[in-house]
Amino acid sequence: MDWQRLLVSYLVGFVLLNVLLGLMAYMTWFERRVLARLQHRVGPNRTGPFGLLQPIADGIKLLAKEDIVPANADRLVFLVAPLLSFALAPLGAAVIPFGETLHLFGVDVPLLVADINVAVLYVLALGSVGVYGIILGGYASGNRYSLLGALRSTAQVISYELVLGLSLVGVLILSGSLSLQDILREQQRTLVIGPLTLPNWYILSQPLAFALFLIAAVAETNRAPFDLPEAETELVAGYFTEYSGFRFSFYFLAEYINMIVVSLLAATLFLGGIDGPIADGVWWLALKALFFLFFYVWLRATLPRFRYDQLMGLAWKVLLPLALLNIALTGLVRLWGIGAL
Amino acid sequence: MSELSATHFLLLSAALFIIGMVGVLTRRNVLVIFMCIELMLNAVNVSLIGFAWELHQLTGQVFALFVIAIAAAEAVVGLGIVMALTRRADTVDIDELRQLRE
Amino acid sequence: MSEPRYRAAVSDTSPWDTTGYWGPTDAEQHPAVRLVRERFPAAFQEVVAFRDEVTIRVARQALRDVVDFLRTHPELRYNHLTDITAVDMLYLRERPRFDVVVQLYSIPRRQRLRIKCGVDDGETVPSLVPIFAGANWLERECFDMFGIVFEGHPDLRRILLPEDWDEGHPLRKDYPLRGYRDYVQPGFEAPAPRIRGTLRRPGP
Amino acid sequence: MIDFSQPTPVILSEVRLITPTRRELVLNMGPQHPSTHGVLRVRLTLEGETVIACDPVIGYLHRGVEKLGESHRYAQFVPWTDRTDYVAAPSNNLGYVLAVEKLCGIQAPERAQYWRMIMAELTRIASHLVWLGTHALDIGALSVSLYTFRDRELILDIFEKFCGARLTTNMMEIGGFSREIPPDLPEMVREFCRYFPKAIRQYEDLLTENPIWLARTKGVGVIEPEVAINYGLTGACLRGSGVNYDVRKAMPYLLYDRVEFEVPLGTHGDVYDRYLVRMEEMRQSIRIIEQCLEQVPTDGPLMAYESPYVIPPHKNVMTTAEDMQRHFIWVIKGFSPPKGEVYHAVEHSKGELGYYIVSDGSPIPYRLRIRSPDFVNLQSLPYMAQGAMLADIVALIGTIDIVLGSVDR
Amino acid sequence: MALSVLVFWLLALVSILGALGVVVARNPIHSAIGLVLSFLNVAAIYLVARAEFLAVVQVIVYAGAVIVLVVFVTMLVHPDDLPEFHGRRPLRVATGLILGIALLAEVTAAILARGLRGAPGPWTEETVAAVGGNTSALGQVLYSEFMLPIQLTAVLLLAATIGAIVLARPEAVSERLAVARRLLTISLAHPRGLDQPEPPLALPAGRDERVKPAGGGRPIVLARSADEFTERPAWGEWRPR
Repeated sequence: MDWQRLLVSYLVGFVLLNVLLGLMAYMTWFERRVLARLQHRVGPNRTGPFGLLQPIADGIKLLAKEDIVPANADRLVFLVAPLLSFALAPLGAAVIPFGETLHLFGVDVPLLVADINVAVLYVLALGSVGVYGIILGGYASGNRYSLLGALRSTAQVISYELVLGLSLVGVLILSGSLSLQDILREQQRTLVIGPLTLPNWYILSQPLAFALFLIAAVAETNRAPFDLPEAETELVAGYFTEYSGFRFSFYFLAEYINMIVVSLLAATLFLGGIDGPIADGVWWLALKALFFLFFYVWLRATLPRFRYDQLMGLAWKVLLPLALLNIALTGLVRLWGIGAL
Repeated sequence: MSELSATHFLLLSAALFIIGMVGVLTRRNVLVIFMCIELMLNAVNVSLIGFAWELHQLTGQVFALFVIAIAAAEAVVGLGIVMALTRRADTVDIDELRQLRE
Repeated sequence: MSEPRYRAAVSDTSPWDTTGYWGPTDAEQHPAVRLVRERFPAAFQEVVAFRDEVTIRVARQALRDVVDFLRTHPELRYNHLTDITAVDMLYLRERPRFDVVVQLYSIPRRQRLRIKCGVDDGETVPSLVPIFAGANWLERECFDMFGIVFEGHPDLRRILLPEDWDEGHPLRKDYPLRGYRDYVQPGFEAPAPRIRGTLRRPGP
Repeated sequence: MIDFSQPTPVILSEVRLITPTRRELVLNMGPQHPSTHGVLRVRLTLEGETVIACDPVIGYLHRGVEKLGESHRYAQFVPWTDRTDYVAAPSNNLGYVLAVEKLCGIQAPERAQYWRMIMAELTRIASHLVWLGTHALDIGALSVSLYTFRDRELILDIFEKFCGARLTTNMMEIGGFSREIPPDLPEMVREFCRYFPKAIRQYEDLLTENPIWLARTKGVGVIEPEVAINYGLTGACLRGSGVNYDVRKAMPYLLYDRVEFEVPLGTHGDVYDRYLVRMEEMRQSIRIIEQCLEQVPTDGPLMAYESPYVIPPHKNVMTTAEDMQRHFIWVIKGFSPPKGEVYHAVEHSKGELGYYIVSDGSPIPYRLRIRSPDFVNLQSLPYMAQGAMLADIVALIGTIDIVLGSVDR
Repeated sequence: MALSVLVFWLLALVSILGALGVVVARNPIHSAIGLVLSFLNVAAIYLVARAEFLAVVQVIVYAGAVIVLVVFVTMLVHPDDLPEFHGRRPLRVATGLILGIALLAEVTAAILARGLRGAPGPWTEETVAAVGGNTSALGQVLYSEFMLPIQLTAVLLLAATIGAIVLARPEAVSERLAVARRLLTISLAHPRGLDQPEPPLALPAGRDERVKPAGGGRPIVLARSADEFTERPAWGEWRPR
């Protein structure tokens, strides 16, 4: 029976989760070092060589901090909300193919936790349910300002999720299937146009969708120019103001896991995940994801912050029409393609 | 009852529907009533999917899709009315809002 | 030997007297003085010229009209209110006790002028807020520091000191430098009760 | 033609709206708030996202500097001046010292005046760098503040070499400078003038053409020229609206008439224009410093020793009895300037900083009033904030460039 | 195939508990959480019935948007603003419960004694897999037999969005602001106090001041002498000669 396959995918999932948590910890270190270098300073270098033990130090510090629950907070919801957003974040990585199926000890191990054929929609669904972490966190902290902060952040996440979804439709039209495995296989074909042979990565055939996806992804994870919750905490009270100690770090780390998952997704969808010029493999995926992560930090170092109405205006008035336009164009090209063949 | 068949789905759908109906009848807060209506619509979906599964037909799923679309539209307009009501109505008492009937 | 000792007479004619930034130093030829004396003969009291500065002293009630006149007259156009302060003349003269000093500047003509008016302790001064929006906080500070009430001010309350400051006005000469008592915020009189923290203190 | 006949109003800070609807949200920002530049509290009444009324509450850093002025000798008060606007201390010293010199009718020798101008212009650049750093940080650009504070260090090193202190410099004395100028200081300042234009280009690359920066600053906090004049604004807030009033040009003190420089004026009076005006002011200051360095005589007296109000030269105090006695009286009793009142203004980096001194002939000033520029400029915040977005309040506070030390005095 | 039945009953049980939570919870937010729980389990049940597309759409549309909307409204609206549909009448609550239980008994009896079975249709598991999964199968069916219903739903959704926008449009903030500003300004001569702000002074571009294009499409005017621009500020649209 398929108990064995179930066990294998559980093991792969377990390994993936631990790798992801490790990556998340060292993503904080990576960001602080790169941000420092961009700002003409050194960044953490006291704890261990090049400050490599900094994430562990932060973790312990946050563990030791007192975990305050405000008086008129809705206790149960207050405690559960950060867990919700923290738990949902790594699930997105379950659908990303990390490599061809290996044959270990006579068992073929697919380097992919779950090959469901609605993978892209699954990622979108996770995004839309992840909103509850924010909105319940804001509601449960009891004070009116963090509630308003939560509503504004949720409105931002929902409108950019729409743009994210629509920008992916272009890719889906070309690849014909929702499963990331097929999309990857589609991108591994080589395209011969005149003299140069190009890998059929979707960034080449879908540049607009790639740009839209990137912007929406940055906004979805509340990062860089769209980091309204962080500005909210300065101005009024963001949704996680009342949180402290390790509960606060759930939100904080969920943001980093979201960043990693979205970078992996972008690498797989647009840059042909494990497909590389010489030898295909998970290192290509890591390299591309690293580029996206650097892009996140680079944005944070340079760009100032959007205002709330500009941010929403950008989503509904600029990105959404562009996404619809992209879908129409890709549809036409696809039809013309089939029609012509 | 060992084999999974449409009756399972129907039983679940019935249970959800009844709970939704009771909620609509007994609760006072208009938003909870709203949620109960969503619950009843969802119960309908479950039965549609049950039949679609048993009879290997896709029409059930298509209708479920339409039900979801309509439920979303209805939620949007319903909540719009609630927002408009709360702002314009100076008093909260429902009786005054009955002028529509007279 | 030591450097030659510098021994110069105290020169009252210093380079400061001829800058011309306040208009002609001779009080009679100064356009503002001449026009104000014609326009407000009753209110006009005296003119003082020191270094290159010209100060006109007017009656208390006419302050707002004089400043409005100086602002709107095409030949004068003192349109920039630089400062409103007050001086407690307790030790320098008997009556009236305070001097409200209005500092004006004409941006087109690049010239300054100072208007003063004497105010006694209980009297009110016509506020300049309807003429200059910039006078709002300046007058609130004068009220806060000296207790001079500006009649017609839209929102006269303390600006620098806390609202519930009940010990009079600090910049008055009879207010002691250290104040009457240390200001303790209401509600924090008693020291905070010691709460046993949840963290167990290390044993003795 | 500017319409001066019409008075301009005040925006009342207390809110009395017609319909006390529940949806207004009264919000307290500060006093301990990362982007209110010290202890400023702003009481905002919000309608959703739009600000209906804004009432800045100040006084948290009020130390009664003017009351202290009335119980210290003239020379003892100088350290107090650099603690009012702790970001641009030498300019404060300069303002006070010039006012006292005007009262006593003395003038510093030419070499001292040139060095005072150089120090004043360096302070202007340092203060603008602090402004740029915090202003950009409030709007979200994290890195700019790191670069501006790195360049400000160079200026602080110059101050340290000149007077031993980086922030509370206390360098100006009545009559000039009592200590000799360090020999390698001119070279250090020249080196800074060569380096700084390249640094300004770095900030401009980051901000001036940045579309998000434009979106956050263009059309925000617009002040029409008549309103700016009527609020009594000075400095970049006034010049941002296009009105040409710079104390260095309008009433040249020290030797500003021998130096050739231009006054930048904005054309739309919004946050972006004030940003451009201040960036241009930094460049003009570099020009002034370079011209001063060329024109400054390399030797000559630094102190107006001939005047009785000034501390006698140290060598003479040690050698001649008469100067020692004069030094003793100067230190213990203090010099007593003539009776009278004096107002002298200086173009501080925040605006027109004026000192109004009433003297009754005694060695202690009878009344010492500091006209601080940001106290008056801050009054325009409610005017600008009305109708603005909540996130803009931070930009508006940044564009007025306030330091609470000089607002609260 | 006992596994799928076991899984089905587990999910069904949790979704019924969630539904009960919706009805019983005092705080509307808690009932919203119960609703989300119930919907997620129903989505899982769709997966058991191999309707993946439906499951994901249910999660995105229902759990992700509709309930978030409901939670939005519950938070934005003051509880005592909400119109209540019927007062505290225990009689009504009792009748609702009894009616519910009676109906439940009837319906379960009808379901169990279900006689007629429809004719099995063409879409067995194999044909669905051949076409390429549930989504593409649905796609083909949708866009072949159900073209008209799709257009209808599209029009309906459009109408719903327009309706929502019109309903939820807040009272124009600008009107409230103009009223507030007019009331608060003491003397009415203030240009912003009046309704129509005066147009900026158009400046002759003929002056020869050095106009330095400073960036962002905006020039900085450099006044050389102290007397320029004191009479007329460098204001308004300024095009260098």
